[in-house]
Amino acid sequence: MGLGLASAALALLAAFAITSLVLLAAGDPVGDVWAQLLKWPEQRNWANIINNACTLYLSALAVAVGFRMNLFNIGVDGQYRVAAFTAAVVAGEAWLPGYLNTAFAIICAMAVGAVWAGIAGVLRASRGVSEVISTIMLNFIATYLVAYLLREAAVKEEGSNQIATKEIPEGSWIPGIPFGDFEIYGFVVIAILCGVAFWFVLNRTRFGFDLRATGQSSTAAIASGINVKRMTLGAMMISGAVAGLVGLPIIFGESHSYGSTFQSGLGFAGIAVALLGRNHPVGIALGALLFAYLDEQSNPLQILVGVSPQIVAITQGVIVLTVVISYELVRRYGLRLEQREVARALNAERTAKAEEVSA
Amino acid sequence: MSIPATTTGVAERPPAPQVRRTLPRWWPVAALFAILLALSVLEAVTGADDLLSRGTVAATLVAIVPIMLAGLGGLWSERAGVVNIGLEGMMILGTWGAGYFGYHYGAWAGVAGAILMGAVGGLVHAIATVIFGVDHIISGVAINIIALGAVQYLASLTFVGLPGGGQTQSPKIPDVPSITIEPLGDALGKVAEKDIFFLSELAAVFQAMVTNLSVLVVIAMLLLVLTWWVLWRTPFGLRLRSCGESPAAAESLGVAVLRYKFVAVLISGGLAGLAGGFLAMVASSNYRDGQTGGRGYIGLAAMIFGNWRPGGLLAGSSLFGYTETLGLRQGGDSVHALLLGLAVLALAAAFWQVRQQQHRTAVLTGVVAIVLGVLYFALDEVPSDFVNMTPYVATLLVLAFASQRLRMPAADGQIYRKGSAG
Amino acid sequence: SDDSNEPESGGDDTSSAAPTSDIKVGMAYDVGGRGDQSFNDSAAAGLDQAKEEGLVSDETQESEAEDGEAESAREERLRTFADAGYDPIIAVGFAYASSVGKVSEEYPDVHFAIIDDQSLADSANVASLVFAEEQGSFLVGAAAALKSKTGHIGFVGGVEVPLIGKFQAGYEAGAKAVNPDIKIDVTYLTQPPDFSGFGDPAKGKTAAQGMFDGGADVVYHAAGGSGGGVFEAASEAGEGNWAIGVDSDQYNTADPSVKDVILTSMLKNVNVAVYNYLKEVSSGTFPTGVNTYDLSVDGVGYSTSGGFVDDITDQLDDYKQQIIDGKITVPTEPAK
Amino acid sequence: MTRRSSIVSTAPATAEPAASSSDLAVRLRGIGKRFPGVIANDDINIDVRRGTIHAIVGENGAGKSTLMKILYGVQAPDSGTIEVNGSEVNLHSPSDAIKVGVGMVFQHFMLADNLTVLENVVLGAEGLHGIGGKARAEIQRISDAYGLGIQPDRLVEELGVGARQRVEILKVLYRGARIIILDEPTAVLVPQEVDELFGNLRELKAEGLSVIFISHKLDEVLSVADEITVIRRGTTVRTVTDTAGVTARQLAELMVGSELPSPSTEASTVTDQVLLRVRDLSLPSDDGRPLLDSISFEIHRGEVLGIAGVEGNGQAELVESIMGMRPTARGLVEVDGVDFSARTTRERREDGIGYIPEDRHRHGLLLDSPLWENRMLGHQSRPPSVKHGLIDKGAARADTQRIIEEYDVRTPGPDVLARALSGGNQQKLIVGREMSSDPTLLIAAHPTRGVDVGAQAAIWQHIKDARRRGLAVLLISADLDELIGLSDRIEVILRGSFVGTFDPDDVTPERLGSAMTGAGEGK
Ligand SMILES: Nc1ncnc2c1ncn2[C@@H]1O[C@H](COP(=O)(O)OP(=O)(O)OP(=O)(O)O)[C@@H](O)[C@H]1O
Ligand SMILES: Nc1ncnc2c1ncn2[C@@H]1O[C@H](COP(=O)(O)OP(=O)(O)OP(=O)(O)O)[C@@H](O)[C@H]1O
Ligand SMILES: [Mg+2]
Ligand SMILES: [Mg+2]
Repeated sequence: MGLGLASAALALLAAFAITSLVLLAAGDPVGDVWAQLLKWPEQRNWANIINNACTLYLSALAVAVGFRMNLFNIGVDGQYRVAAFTAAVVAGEAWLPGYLNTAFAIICAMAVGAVWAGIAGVLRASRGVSEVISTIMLNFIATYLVAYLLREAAVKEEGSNQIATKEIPEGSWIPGIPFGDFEIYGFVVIAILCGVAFWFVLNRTRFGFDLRATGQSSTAAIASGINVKRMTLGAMMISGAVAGLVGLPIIFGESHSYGSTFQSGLGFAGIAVALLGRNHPVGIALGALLFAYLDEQSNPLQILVGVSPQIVAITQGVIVLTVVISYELVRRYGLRLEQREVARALNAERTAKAEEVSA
Repeated sequence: MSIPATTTGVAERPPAPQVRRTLPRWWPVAALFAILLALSVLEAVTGADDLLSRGTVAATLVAIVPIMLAGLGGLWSERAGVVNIGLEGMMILGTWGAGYFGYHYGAWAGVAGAILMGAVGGLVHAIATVIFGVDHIISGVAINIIALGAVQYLASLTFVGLPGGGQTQSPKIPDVPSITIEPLGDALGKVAEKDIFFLSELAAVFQAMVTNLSVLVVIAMLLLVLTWWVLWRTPFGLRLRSCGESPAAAESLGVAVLRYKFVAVLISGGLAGLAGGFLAMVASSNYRDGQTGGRGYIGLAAMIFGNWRPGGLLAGSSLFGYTETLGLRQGGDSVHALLLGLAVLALAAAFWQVRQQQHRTAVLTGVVAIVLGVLYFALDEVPSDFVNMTPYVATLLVLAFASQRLRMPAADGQIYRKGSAG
Repeated sequence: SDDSNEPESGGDDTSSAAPTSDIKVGMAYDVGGRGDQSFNDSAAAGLDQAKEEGLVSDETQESEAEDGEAESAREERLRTFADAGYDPIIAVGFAYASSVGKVSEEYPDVHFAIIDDQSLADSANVASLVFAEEQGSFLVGAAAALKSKTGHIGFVGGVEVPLIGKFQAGYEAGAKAVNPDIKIDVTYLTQPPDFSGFGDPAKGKTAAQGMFDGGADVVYHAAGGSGGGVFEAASEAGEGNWAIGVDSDQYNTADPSVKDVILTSMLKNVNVAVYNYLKEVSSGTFPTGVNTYDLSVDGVGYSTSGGFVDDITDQLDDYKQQIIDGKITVPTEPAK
Repeated sequence: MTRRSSIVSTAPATAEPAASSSDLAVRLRGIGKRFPGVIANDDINIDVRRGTIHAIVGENGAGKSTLMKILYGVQAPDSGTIEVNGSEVNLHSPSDAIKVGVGMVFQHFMLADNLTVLENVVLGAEGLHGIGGKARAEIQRISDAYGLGIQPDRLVEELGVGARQRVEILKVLYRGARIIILDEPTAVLVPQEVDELFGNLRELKAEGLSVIFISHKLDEVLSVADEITVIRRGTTVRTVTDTAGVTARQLAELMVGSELPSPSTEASTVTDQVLLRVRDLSLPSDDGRPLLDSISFEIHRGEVLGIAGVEGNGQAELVESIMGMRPTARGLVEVDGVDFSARTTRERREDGIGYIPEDRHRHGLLLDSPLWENRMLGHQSRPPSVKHGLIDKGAARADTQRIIEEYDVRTPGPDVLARALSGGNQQKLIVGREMSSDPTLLIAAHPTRGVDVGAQAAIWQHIKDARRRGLAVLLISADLDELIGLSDRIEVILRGSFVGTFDPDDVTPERLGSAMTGAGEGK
């Protein structure tokens, strides 16, 4: 635990140093940049950070489900796109009243996400197609499919050049949670529940055990009676279902429709966050907050300091790398410590024996 | 991890004297001609005349190269056992390198700059995965993030204020030379215009190859051949591949596994960088933010599609480049025509599967064939979104039918630590 | 105004000339920002002109959007400007519509302008600067049809969004007005949320090549930075093939090697809109409501540089007058 | 050179120089090696004379492999010196070792499956004869000279274990090694192959090469070795120079450091109640040639049916088909009168089949999970570990502790990762796990492979005890003594069919061996 903290601290420090070096080399004002990045965020910014962390968290959770089973779901991007679009259309049509409508839309989104990911799952389970490749392809396909459907389903507001789905009736919005003078997405609660469920299912249920076992050794899993194909499909679909939630905080808490400027790229950010959080729900939460914090704090860099905010993308990537590297270094250091202790214990034993003999 | 000596298991089959049908060595050439013939027939039947025009072939060549070079990068690194999902990032670095060095020091400096920048990405990946033993996927993802941020940051530092430059683009880069063999091109052109079945199409294909062909395209193709030769015909290549198949065995025979992996990943980065450079210099004429458009991932897909082999990689990139080009050109018509071709192909596959006693798959394939056929006759033209989907759907379909024959290097993606032999 | 004042490319460095105004402008660009040789650049030119003429302070500040960013990022950008004392704040591009809507309510004393959107027409502190792209496109469509020998022309759209649909609709209407049987190829390079179609000359070139190979001899692009590829394709297609530029007079900005194929450009004078807006601001009134830039105010139009359309200007100007007079109503959405 | 007639022979401590060092191929002094938490080697002293076969024996985890890896430069020793041919050497990598003429065949094959034999052999030694025709000719020459029968252009994955073993030896010879280390080369070979191997070794010896040979099969060791060194807990306890004067039993006692219990032959417990009935079990392969061809047999309660066969003749497929791991298998599998043919692996396990897989790393364990989770593997649908789909960690740990105690698994506790256990201890855990659900049928594939004599006896005892309680056992083993000792009946499998039935009371390993290779006749 102590070593774990040490490795995290080491990583952040290294990322800090590397970023500073880059800034120095470029001749940008290092001090000003850090002053802006490390400035205590205002309440409004905190609200933004938590909101953005919420979507990142769900995305990373979706990725992590796959990772735990050795499945690399690169397709969260496409999955959340088709799912968010579905949710917006379903909720916008409002076939059901109030929160029933919300719940139904969420279920539809999860189902669509699951099915979309399930395509990759089926291909992997039945045809042995690498899910890395199939999900990348499905991302592109999702993009075009949703673009097409959006144009078909869109309503255009008078005078606007945006197109979006029909607005969701107000009774089906998910109300925000008061946060000082501001509000954060009510969906944060659902995200936290997802994290808890993730932990519980993986660590406390037989299904979770089967999933982890398959991830560790598919051959051992088969021999133990696990239907690996079904697990592959199942894990992929669960991952997709969680991915289906990613866009929903925005849909139900902010935009109330799906439009052409809907946030993209959350799936890829989720991969980084999942890796950063070591596929553990608490770690992922910290990672999501860190990424959201950096994004939020870097936004005004151009305006206030005159430095491209892209510098934090470098920082974020470097953090992912340094975290894993420092974890590895700390692990090796721990091993060496242990080794030295064994040696010492042995020597003590020997001298004790020698004394016994001479006595 | 120790490597169990036993051969039995679920995945591994016991030694069976395999009846390997040995195809003649020239089968790829024959296959190529068969495909060209099929496309000619399709042109004749459907009247979609852009399937094999000179323009299509020329644009396809340009579309193939970046994907192929990226895939070649993936091939080098994965053959040495290092998964390189960071190709996309290394390509991105390459686009900037081409833009910066190309603008300031000329076309060839741009090429060198692209390779160099890609290799820098490779260096980071090599340090992380080979020296520190970081998970390959993690490192690759991190590199993609870093590279994207880095070039956007670099662009804002280096291109803003230059004529035609800005946050998201470089000024125009000088061109690398192109080759045109005029008399031959003209002669072929005449044949191509005559509308003789198959012959005209063939002429168009060859005409595209001798007209205005960028030197970089030629270099890229040579790199493909060179890769094959180095990896499969030299001791260096054997050692490098052994690191991807069984690093423990390689180390037990005195191969400096980590060094080979390191070098392989560096080369991988350089090739990916060149792929990016090609995008900036040949496919277009300046660096642009977002120029790679996921081609690094697609290169990876093409490599897997190609069974981790140069020839297969070329086939995979061609499939991709071709369908992408069709979509952008007279997409609606061409892709519409392809539907018919696919329907016939699927039907044939279904019959073959029936003969192979695979009835369930046969039914599935048959349904696919019917759906495609119905679509062909129901639509006059394929809507643009679906046209754009074509390369991805095609890849997915082909993988679905061919992936069981794929075999990746046995130790691909595994972290190797020195002293793990035995 | 002071002619010795050099144009400023953003940044807050104190220029040699003393500021003649204390109006600090905040510019929030769309993806691509200053230097995209397209839409954002055009807006920047308007700002530069205003600065040059001392209408606004040299202390302007600029920032640009990122691809696929969160709504809150756009809002925060505007808030940062407002908090730092910039007023007015110009949002370049329709993507800012809802952010401007939200932030303008939070800062009722700060003035905003948004380009290409009029959904905030009722806001007390927002000016909407919109263009009749379809009208300008109508004219170049007519030009294309008049110049085409094959009766076959093309349109390359950058990203398939309604805004670009206006360009397409106008172009098609103009071409059909001249030649009802004309064949028009249409290709969009990408679909949202992939906005790379505005910055991928390689795709633009391939698409245009396809059209030229297929028999089209004039291709109009509304594809931002991808247009360079369209010009190259036209140039490679050889004598008698033309491309039509967009937004600014691209004959003046394109690479010299492709100048000769740029028949005309559809002018969308974002710079004029920005400049006019700032001029009014400097005179003490903050415009609000919808400011439409159409043919009647020369907010859109066509260019004549190169002299390639000299033989048809009469006909084009005739169409122009008919549109201004309301005799022709140009559709804003392409026919299905 | 003095011949001593007692096993109480020299321990080549530094005090007593065994032979003039010019006579020595290898001389190890005071070798020590620590791993985190383990002392693998501690003050090891060994002399290997030129032109001899020197065997090294010891319990699982005694440190034999580690020592050999040190001699081959894979791992660096923490202390001690190595002399090769009289001069001290510093080995930093296998290439250093190869340079001084040391070659090693590892306990686990070091072959790249997807490369050809030629490529595997020339790898790292391309400088000798290139990688093309000359190398091929040289391989052919060596293969012919030693009768290895190797085809250079086949993919290694197509080879059987015996052939792989020979490729490994060829790799060493190709490099011109004068000192050859063989780490448990016979574990996977049938008697005929072992004899062939020993023939090869004697030939090498005759040419003046030195062979270091590790094995758990002590009678093999006695038959082939000139000298034997026993290692216990990382230190050399004794070197026996007169192999005629020791018995396997005495060696075993040296290894474990105490008296061994004698394995008692037991009365048959076979009942007349059929427990497992297999009818016409067939398994097609991709190329049409059946992997299993209409196999039928029965096992009664209290009966052990042994299956003998050369590896790769369908044993693994038979086991996996009965376990339901082969979806394409056709035929009837009936347990206790209930048709199991349509059941999944999990259902078969739940309904009373215990399974000891032959490859524990691939099929038996989650190496990176703690032991208590490994206790659940294959039993995750049953108490005590899992109740109502939820994991009961406490119960799982408690039951793991029980197995640790009952089966003498040497581990600090149930929270240790499986990877940290030595092979023998991993095997004991698996046996304990599979016995703990009181199966009615146990399918045991090579239950004691690579396990030392002490642990072997314990595992046999557990199987015998269960048999007495009515357990039916399907036993697959390459160790013919084990088969004969444990089975009530032996079937020989050859190319996917049963080709002969033997009564263990009147069969010799040699007769079994010839039936297995198709040379002999079944009854
Ligand atoms: N790389 C390693 N890391 C940690 N511990 C190791 C490593 N290699 C061996 N050990 C430990 O060293 C000890 C000796 O192992 P070694 O493999 O040499 O035994 P062995 O005598 O060959 O046993 P076996 O008969 O099972 O092959 C064991 O306790 C093992 O756990
Ligand atoms: N990479 C490693 N990290 C930690 N321990 C290791 C490692 N590799 C091997 N070991 C140790 O080596 C020991 C045995 O390793 P080895 O692979 O030689 O034998 P095995 O296959 O487990 O057993 P056996 O040969 O008896 O069947 C294990 O106890 C384990 O602790
Ligand atoms: Mg060993
Ligand atoms: Mg061992």
